[in-house]
Order: sequence, then structure tokens, then C-alpha cells
Amino acid sequence: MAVISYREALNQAMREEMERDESVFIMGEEVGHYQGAYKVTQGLLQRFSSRRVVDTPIAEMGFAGIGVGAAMVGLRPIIEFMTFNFSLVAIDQIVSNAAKMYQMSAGAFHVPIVFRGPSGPAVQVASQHSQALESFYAHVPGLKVVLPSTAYDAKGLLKTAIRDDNPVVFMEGETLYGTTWEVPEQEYLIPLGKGDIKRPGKDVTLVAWSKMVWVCLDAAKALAAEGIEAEVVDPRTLRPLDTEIICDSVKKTGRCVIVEVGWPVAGFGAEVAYQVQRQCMDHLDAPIERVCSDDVPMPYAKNLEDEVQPQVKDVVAAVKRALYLA
Amino acid sequence: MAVISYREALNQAMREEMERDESVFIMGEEVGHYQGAYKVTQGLLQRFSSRRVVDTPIAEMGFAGIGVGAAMVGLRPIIEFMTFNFSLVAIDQIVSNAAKMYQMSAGAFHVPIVFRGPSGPAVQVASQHSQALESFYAHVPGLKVVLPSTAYDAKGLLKTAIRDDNPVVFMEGETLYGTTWEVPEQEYLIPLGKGDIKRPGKDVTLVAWSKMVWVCLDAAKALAAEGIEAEVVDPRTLRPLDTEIICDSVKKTGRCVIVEVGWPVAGFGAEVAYQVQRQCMDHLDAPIERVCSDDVPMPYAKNLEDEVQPQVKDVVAAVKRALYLA
Amino acid sequence: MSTPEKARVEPDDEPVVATVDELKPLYRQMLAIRRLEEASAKAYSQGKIGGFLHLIIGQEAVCVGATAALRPDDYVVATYRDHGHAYAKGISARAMMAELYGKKTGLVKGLGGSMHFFDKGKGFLGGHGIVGGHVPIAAGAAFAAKYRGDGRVALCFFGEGASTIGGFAEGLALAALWKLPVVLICENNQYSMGTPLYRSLAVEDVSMRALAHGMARDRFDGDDVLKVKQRIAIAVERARETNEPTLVEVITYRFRGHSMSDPGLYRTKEEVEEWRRRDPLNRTRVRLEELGMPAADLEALEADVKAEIEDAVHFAETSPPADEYFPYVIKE
Amino acid sequence: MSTPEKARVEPDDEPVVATVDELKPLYRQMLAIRRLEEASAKAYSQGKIGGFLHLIIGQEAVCVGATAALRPDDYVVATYRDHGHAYAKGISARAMMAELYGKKTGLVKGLGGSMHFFDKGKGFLGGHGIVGGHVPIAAGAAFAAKYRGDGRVALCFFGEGASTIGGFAEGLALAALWKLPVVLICENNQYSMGTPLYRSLAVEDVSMRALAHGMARDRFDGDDVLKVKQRIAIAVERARETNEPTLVEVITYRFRGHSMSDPGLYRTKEEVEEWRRRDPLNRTRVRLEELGMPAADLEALEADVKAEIEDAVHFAETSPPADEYFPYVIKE
Ligand SMILES: Cc1ncc(C[n+]2csc(CCOP(=O)(O)OP(=O)(O)O)c2C)c(N)n1
Ligand SMILES: Cc1ncc(C[n+]2csc(CCOP(=O)(O)OP(=O)(O)O)c2C)c(N)n1
Ligand SMILES: [Mg+2]
Ligand SMILES: [Mg+2]
Repeated sequence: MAVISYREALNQAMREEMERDESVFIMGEEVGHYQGAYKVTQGLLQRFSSRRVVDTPIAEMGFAGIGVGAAMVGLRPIIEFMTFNFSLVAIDQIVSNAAKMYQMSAGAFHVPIVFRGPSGPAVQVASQHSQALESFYAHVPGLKVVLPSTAYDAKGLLKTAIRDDNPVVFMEGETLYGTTWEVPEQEYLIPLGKGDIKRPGKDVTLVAWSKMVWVCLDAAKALAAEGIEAEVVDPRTLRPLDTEIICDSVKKTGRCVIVEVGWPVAGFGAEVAYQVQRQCMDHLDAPIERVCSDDVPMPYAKNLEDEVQPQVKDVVAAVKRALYLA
Repeated sequence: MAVISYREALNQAMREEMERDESVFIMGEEVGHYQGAYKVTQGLLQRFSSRRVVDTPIAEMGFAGIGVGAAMVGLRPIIEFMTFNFSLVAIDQIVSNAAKMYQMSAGAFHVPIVFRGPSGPAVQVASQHSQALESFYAHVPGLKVVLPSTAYDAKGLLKTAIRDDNPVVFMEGETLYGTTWEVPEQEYLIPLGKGDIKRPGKDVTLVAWSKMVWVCLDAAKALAAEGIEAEVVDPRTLRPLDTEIICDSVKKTGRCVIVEVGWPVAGFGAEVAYQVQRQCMDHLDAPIERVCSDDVPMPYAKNLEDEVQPQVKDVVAAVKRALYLA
Repeated sequence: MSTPEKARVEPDDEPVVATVDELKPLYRQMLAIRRLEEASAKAYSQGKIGGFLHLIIGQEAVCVGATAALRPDDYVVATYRDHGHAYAKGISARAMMAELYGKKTGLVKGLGGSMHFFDKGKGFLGGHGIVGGHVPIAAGAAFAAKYRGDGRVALCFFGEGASTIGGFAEGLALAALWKLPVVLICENNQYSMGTPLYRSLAVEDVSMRALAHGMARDRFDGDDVLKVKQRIAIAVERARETNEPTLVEVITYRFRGHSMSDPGLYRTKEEVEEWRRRDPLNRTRVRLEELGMPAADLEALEADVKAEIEDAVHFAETSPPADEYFPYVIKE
Repeated sequence: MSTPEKARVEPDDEPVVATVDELKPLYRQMLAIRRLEEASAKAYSQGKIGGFLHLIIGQEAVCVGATAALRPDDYVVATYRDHGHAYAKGISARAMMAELYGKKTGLVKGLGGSMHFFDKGKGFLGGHGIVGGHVPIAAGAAFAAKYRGDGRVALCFFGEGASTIGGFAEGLALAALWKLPVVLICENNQYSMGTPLYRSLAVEDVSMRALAHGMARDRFDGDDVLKVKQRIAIAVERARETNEPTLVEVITYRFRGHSMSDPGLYRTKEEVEEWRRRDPLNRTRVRLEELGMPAADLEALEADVKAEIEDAVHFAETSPPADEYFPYVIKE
């Protein structure tokens, strides 16, 4: 197995799917000549030409909608948002058109499209460029929502997303592009809607996705030093959600801490908490804990930015509360 | 006390605040000459002239942003979305600008603006025109989010919202405009962030807002006939949320059923459930129940549309599950 | 600075030369749409149709003339005011009426209703409710046609009220930049709900939006179905041959309110009357008479249309109710 | 059809007549901005500034010249590339540098950083990160000025890359329709990140967007600060006197990459060199010499600027870190 970066894994996924299927193309700002604002599409223009790697002007609503139209008549667009912050000017195309088309048309038109790009707080890019919007998209029927945490997951999930016949919102961790993971040489797919145990443990279940998986793995290491074995469950797709893998874990550990980098109020973690309390009430030995970012727009200064987001110490503290050790 | 309609209550609120404060103006599609698509602004153009009652072209992003800019320099705009479905093309102005301005500018610029309009499923207007988007807005720090259920609440809350120095998303029940309630002749304000018991009861707590309050009141009546006394708690504002009034009720009844017309996944009801399980775990005699719309875009046909949304019988059934009677 | 205008067709008032055989099918379509709309209005007031119902009565020449300039495999994308466009693209009155009734036999099984007609086989890409949001969709269908090189063209219809919204602006800019084979047809019916054009736009001429993109444009009165066909055909050919898009503004008028719930109080009786005198349907009928179509043939045609619509209503009335929606949320 | 053009100022290459006294303060501002940007770049590469840092080096004549045409109580709204505009509007180098360092003494207390400068007292309405999203905000400030009749004007700066996005299109349309006293200034620096104009727009001339709205427009080279001031003053006066907006395109060039993380590989050395020869800063200095400003005075001015920026850096370095954010989420 090769150890490759998350960025490279995404690149491979697109490259392989574009080789495989002529109807797949990628469109977005700076995806071609510039090789991607975050270099995720590096080399694709050279390989597939500007017919299939389409640089766009700044017009997210327009090119997201062009993707929807092209998908309706049989192409399989990958629409890159330079970051998901800019998806807000295009969200109507995603919610009102992509998500609803199949149902409005009673199955006449399906929309096989992937909206992808970096997402979540990055480093010191401040209020308008640093936020986690997965709770918005996960709320909407008709969409699938994927947030891979590792290079392995990123590749397998993106390939599946491209082959899916429905609109998929594929949110990459802006700070994960450089992280590495083992990835097999041969082709593989990961089904949407299947979670993954990123670390087994018996004392407490940590539920996290995207970059929070890494924070939880660090927290688990710190906890292990104190004799507490945390199980880290990564649902990988928020919609559809693999509640089974989460609840199986909670039934085993009796404790659940949900860690998300998004805002707390009506964040996706609340949904996870609801499912867990519904399905595991008799197994829960303590209230479900959530660790979220503070309920504020992101400040610029590095010290404040760190303070806002869940850190290892916050996760450790929440676990201790759940174990009545605090 | 006069009995007036929800529509008339909103109209009075705007009229009174516009009389009181020269800096308040209203802007939106058809708010003036047409007297409002839903007649909520009836008569305001005649009273205040086109300087303060501004008909707009179809350009939600543009006029929402104009509202933000005008608010930054001291006016107090009321921006009407013909319906909140169309707020999706303007949501970036609400999230990236209105909500974040005060923090980005470290308090230099606050944005006293109200975004209001009908919201929630209406009658047979189908997929793109029938949805509840409160979970989106309630997720965002910097906003306040209000969903009045009665004419009394509508008036008192809208007046407060107009005087608030922060952006308020004020979502009116599209199907509630014709409902009536007692409203005092003298001026009154209702604070944002304070819930209201719409019906006292001891056996189960029903949490609902906007039109679901009415469904819950009907369900409570049906349950009363079977000897079950439901307490109906209406938070009225989702952000900030009056968790106290909800939790006090749940601590009394030991059972909690949350009823919302929105989509289930990461809906605001999940947030309510999370707060309740955190604060009332020891008082809960049964898992928290949620009754939501089905997880689908809204179909057109009346029979299907009814089926999708929470109905009295669904609430009754959920209460019985919470009471282990089913 | 470069001259912004190009390929602009000058207005002309010469009637288009035609034969009965050419005009008859267009008249039949226009008449069927008119009768279908009238039948819908009736059913709506009887409570058999719900939600929003936006009639196109008065504007039939535009959708019929424009669609007549297409190949069957070309695409049409429309707004919520979509009945006429759907019928012109070959969708049956039965399927449409059953849809309005919310029946299982409806075009989209009762899920979409009046605003959301769709038919894949006919290349009818909807019925869209968000103003401007469908313009990029049409550009996307055109993008796909160019990507595949299959020679298809997309027609996109929208109102003059849509010309201020970002979705239109971005669709226009991208179509111009990338030379997408799309014809953007602005049905300027003078009003956006209750708002006359002069309160929507700083200029009178919507087609001027093409200027900023060096895009071909055209602008003409839309009450002559043959003229619409002829002028749209030029734009369609341009799109098909060179991939170049065109922005076309067609001047027309809706005789009814914006939707069934709008009494249309913002216009005077006189204004409506004046436009009614130019009713494209009557005008076409007169033209057919002038061209020598025998009265008996005209009556036969009209009886045939009447029967078609009556049959559609009967079909809708007697069809079973819509009965499922879950299977259409996610494609397995 | 009506003629779309009006009030267009023709390009002119005559140098604007000026005195040392007029030009000196403009030069000082341009120089301070250049030195401030250079100091920021240095601190960024030392890791003392984080996030995005978009430098305006090469474009200083635009923000300085345009802002010089304003009254102090007029409004300025800028993009993420906002340092020059902020300085020109009177914000101190200290407050800006401390902000870039994320310090408590920063302009916005370390909460906004480079992209989000704001100053209410100075009428500086930000620093905005969403392309096009600030155009309606500027129109809104102009709306308020007209509502109150206080004679204020709003300047809105944006790049040529922003001209394809809906926010710009809607802001433009509403400003034209409602006659809002706003001047929309497109700083056409040839690139939107790595995208040259010809891959963004179907035409070369961004100001043509005004045509579709019958709006006044202007277009000229932006390396002469006096010309910028003179031409923007015409637009500002039009706004102040008649409330009429103007779309102005100023041709300029950024010498550095889009942001500090962009090496700018998409342009040739030769291209950059050619533009550097027209460096507005040098050009202004030469002009001052030609006008007879003594070398000693120039040196004194330059020393003064150097001291100002050094002081700002020292202030930033020695200030305490940012320390709170909760109080600024909701105004009580
Ligand atoms: C984004 C958005 N804003 C508002 C509406 C409400 N609305 C529906 S149709 C309409 C008027 C459209 O007028 P025009 O574009 O001229 O088309 P017409 O109805 O005259 O055919 C409005 C405001 C909407 N559907 N979408
Ligand atoms: C809506 C949106 N899309 C994309 C971006 C990312 N982005 C930031 S600046 C920029 C290029 C803007 O170019 P231009 O408007 O010419 O201004 P310049 O940077 O040249 O001053 C892009 C694509 C953004 N900030 N907002
Ligand atoms: Mg119209
Ligand atoms: Mg630029």
C-alpha cells in the first residue's frame, strides 16, 4: 500500500473516474490552468483538456446550475467550490434544484452531480471564510452528504460519489489536504452511508467526522495514558447516516461524546445525539455530551481561533464528564 | 381586547414602529402598490409613501444586501421575502454579512434589520415553494430567529424584532395569516428568547412553534378526551432558545414530544431534544419523541401533502408512545 | 471601445409569408393551450386544482412559435407558467390535466403540480418555481449538447421580471463566455406580478442585457406566431451552427392575473382591452381565413380541440389519486 | 431602440494639470500604502501574520485617487484587498498593522484580520470576503444617504473578476433603477486569481455592463493618481448632485500574486516587468520632481513615511494579543 496525501487521494479518484467515464467532467474556479486553488485538481487539465476540466468565472450560482442542467441530460459533473463558504451564493441551486429535481419530476430526471471542495474552519481566514456548513446540507432530503477524514476514505468515497445517481455534497477538510494515510494500489470503492471505527475502545464512544476525527484520535491517545479506552466512530457520510455503527458502539460503551467543528445550535451533532438517545436510552450511563465550536463567527487571531474550536483538552474533559470523573 | 388576525397583527406592528421611528422602512417584492403578496403590508404605502415602503424588482440578494448596508449606517430596514423559500438566493447576505458584521467589525457596525415573510409548507404549492427553513437560520450565530404562532405573539414579537439591534429572521406561518387571537389595544412588546405555555398540562410536554402549535393544541384536546393532559410549550424564538421554560415543563411531566413541520435530519427539534436530554435526563420517564415532516421534498397532491406533515393523529400517537400506552 | 452590438435582427412589420398547412398546426396548438388553460381555471375555481395556477392566456404565440422552430430532440426549460410550453413540446393534455388534479396518472404522478411539469422523452426540462434559477439549468443542457456535439439546442423561457435576478445574470454571462447553444427568450408580458416593467428595470429594453456580453439579441412583438417562429428559428440556427447564444425579448401580454389568486387590479380595463384586441389566437384564426382555410375545416379543427380537452378533463376526473412519493427522493 | 450610452467620458491622455501641493499628499498616501504592504509581506513571511494577505502593490493610484475625490463623511466599501482603501480613508497604519498581527489594539481587535477592516467613524464599511457580496452593501449605504438626504456618496471597489457574479449584477441593477448615489469602481487588474479577463468575460470592457441599465460609465488607465481623482470626482459629483450612479472601470495591475500564497505563475516575467515600468508610485514621484518639488523635501517625506510604518510595526509587535470575541456576537 502506498502512503499518499488526502489531496492526492482526491486527485486520483477524479482522475480514475474521468478515465472510466467520458461523461464525468470537472468545473470550478481555478480548477484548470491554476491546477486548483488547493491543488486538488493538479494535472487534470493536462490529462483531459479544457473540454472536461472547465475553468469558470466567479459565478457559483451559474456554474452550479449549469452542472444541474448538464446532469439532467446525462453528464456527471463534479462542481468544485473553491471553498464551501462560497456555496452559500449557490445554495439555492443545490437545495431547490439538485435535491428536489428527482422528486418534482417523479423520477423523470435524476441529477448525478458532485458538489465538492474544502470546508470547515481553516487557519486564520476569519469570519467569512471559516465555517462548517454540513448541518445545512445534511438537513435537506434528496442530497447525500459526505465528509471524509482520511486519504483512504477520501478516495473511496469520492469515487462512489461520482458514480452515485444523486446529488452528493462532498465536503473536504480544508486542513486535511496534507494529511497522509495508506491507500491500496488497486481500485476500491467505499459505500455512502457506512461508518468506520477509526479506533476501537470500550469505555466511551467518540463520534466525529472530518478533521475532528484527528482531534478525537489525539484525545483517545491522551485518555489511553490514563487508562481510558475511547472508541472513535467516524460516520463518514452524514446523510445517509450510519446510526447502526454509532449505536452499536454506544451500546457497548454506555457513554457518548459527539465532537463537531460546526456551530452548536441545531448542529448535526444534535441529530446524532437524538438518534443515540432514541436507540440507546437503556444503555446510556450518562447524558450524551457534545463538544462543538463556540457559538460565534470565527475570529481572525490565532489564539482566539484555537479557543473557538474543539481541542484535545475539550474532548478529554467531556469524556471525563461522561465518565463522572470530573 | 380586540380579536384580530395574525396578518393584521403584523401590519399593526410595522405601522406602529414606522410611526415611532423614522429610520424604519420596509422593502420587498410587491409590498407597496400591490399591498403585499399576502397583504401583510396593506395600506402602508398609502400611509408612509414610496420612500419608506419600497417595491423591489426580483433581486433578493440585492435588496437583502441593500438592507444590510442601510442598517450599517443607521437605518432599520424590514426586508420582506415574498416567501422564505426565496431567501435561499439571498442567504449569503444573511449569513456572511448580516450575522457576522458585528463580530467581524468588533462592534463597529451592528445590523438592526428584520428579514421577514411567510415560511413553512403552504397549501399545494409543491416542492420549491413549501418548506420550513428555520433550522438553517437557527444554526447561525449572530442571528435571532423568531416564529410566532398567534396574532398576539406576532405583534409583540415583531415590534421587539424591529427595535432589536441585531439581525432578526422573522418567519411567519404562511397558513396562519388568517388565524385570529386576542390582542390588547394598548402597546405591548414581547421579549425575544422567552417562550410561552400555550396550554398547561401535567402528563406530557409538547414542544412546538408556528403552525405546529395549533396542531398540538388540537392533539391536546383529543388527548384530554382520553384523560391525558398535555402541556403545549411554544418557545416562540428558536434563537435564543428559552430552554428553561421547556425544561421546567419536562421536569414536571417527565415526557417530551417535539413537533416540527421541518425535515427531520438535523432539524431544530434535534437541538431541543439534545437540550432536554442534557438538562432533564433524570426526570425523563421515556425517550424523547420527535414528530417531523417526512424526510422528502413536498409533493403537490393534497392527500400526499397532508400525509407528509405532522397531523393530530401523529402527535397523539407519539404522546402515547411516550406514555407507553402504544 | 468595441461596438457592443452584433447580429441584431431589425424589427419588421411585414407579415411572414405562410400557407394554411404551415399555420394550421400552430393554430391548433395555440387553441388547445387556450382551452386547456380555460378548463384549468374552471377546475381551479371548483376546488379541483390547488396551489398556484399561472395561466399563459394571451401569450400562446410565443411558446408555440418558438417551439415550432426546434427539432424534437431539442430542450425546453420553462418557468412555473409552463403549460403552454409543455403542450407545445408535445406533452399530452391528459397527462397535464391529471397532474393539475394531483392524480397518479399525472405527468409527474401528482408530485409536481402546475409549476413543475417535466418530461424526459420530450426534452422538457421543467417547470421551475424559483425566478431565474432555471436559466443556468438551460445553459447546462446546452453545455451538455456542446460537450457531446450532438447539435441540440436549448430554449429557455422567462419573464421580464426575471431579468434583475442573479441567476439570470450569471446564466447569461456564462452562456456568452462559453458560447453555449442556448436561446434565452424573455417573454416580456409587461408585468412581474403587479410590478410594471418601469418599476423593475432602469431601461425599457430587456434585450439590452446582451450588450454587455457582446451577445446576439433580438426583440419583437410576439402576437404573430409565424413571426415568432421565424425569428426564433434564426436564433436556433445560430446556436446550432455556431453555438452562439441569443437573448430574445418578445413583447406580449397576459390577459389574466399573475396567478389565479391575483385579480390584477394594477392595470386598467382599457389597457387589458387594448391588448385583447391583438389576441394572438384571434389574429391567427383571421390569418387562416385570409389564407383561405375553409370555415368547415376551421370548425372541425376547433371541435377536435374541444374534444381533446374534454377528454383530458374526463381523464383527470376519473383517474385515481396520487399515491406515493418516497420512491422519488433518492434514486437507488 | 433607445441609445444605450450616456454621460460617457472619453479616454484622454493629456496629463492632468497639478501643483506640488495637490500631488504631495496623494504621493505620501501611495507611498505609505506601498511601505505598509511591504512590511506586511515581510511579517507574513516571518509567520507573524496569518491567513490570507492580499496586497494591492501596483494599484495604489486607484484607491488613493478615488478616495481623494470624497468628502470625509462619504462611505467606502472594499473587498478583502482593503489595506490601501482603508489607509486612504484615514485609518492609521498602527491600527491596521496591529490588526494584521491579531492584536487587541488592532483596528477590529484581532477579530477581522486583513480581509475585514472596518471603521465607523471614518465611514469605512469594510473589507469583505465574499466576491460581489459587498456591492449591494454599498448600494445600501447610498440608499440610506438618499433616504436621509444627507448628500453622502458611497464608493464601492471590486475586481474585474467580480463582474460575473450575481451580487454585482443585482447591486448594479438596483442602483440604476433607484438612482442611488454610489460609484461602482471596477479595479481591473487583469486577473481574477489566475484567470485572465478573457477567460472571465465575453467582452474586454467591463464598463459595458452599464449599457444594459442606461447607467453612466467611464473607463480609463489607473496609473495616474491625478487622473483617477479627476475622473472619479466627476462620478462622485454626479452621484451627489443627481443621485445617479456610475460604473467606472480603472485599468491597473497587481505586481504581486493574488495573495501571499500565490506565486503568480500564470503570467510571464516580461508582462510583469512591462507593467512595473508604469509603476504608479514611481510615476508620481517623477511627476513631483518635474513639478519642482525639491529633492530634500521628497527625501524628508519618504523618511517620514518610513518612520510611520516602522512605528506601526513596533506598535503591532509590542501590543498585547487579542483576548475576547463573545461580546461581539450579539449587541445587547
Ligand atoms: C427568487 C424568487 N423570487 C420571487 C418569486 C415570486 N414570484 C414568482 S413569479 C414572480 C413574478 C415574475 O415575473 P416575470 O419574470 O415577469 O414572469 P411572468 O410571471 O410575468 O411570466 C415572482 C415575484 C420567485 N418565485 N422566486
Ligand atoms: C463568491 C466567492 N467566490 C470565490 C471567492 C474566492 N476568491 C477570492 S478573490 C477571487 C478573485 C477575485 O478577482 P477580482 O474580482 O478580479 O479581484 P482582485 O483579487 O483581482 O482584486 C476569488 C475567486 C470568493 N471570495 N467569493
Ligand atoms: Mg412578466
Ligand atoms: Mg482582478
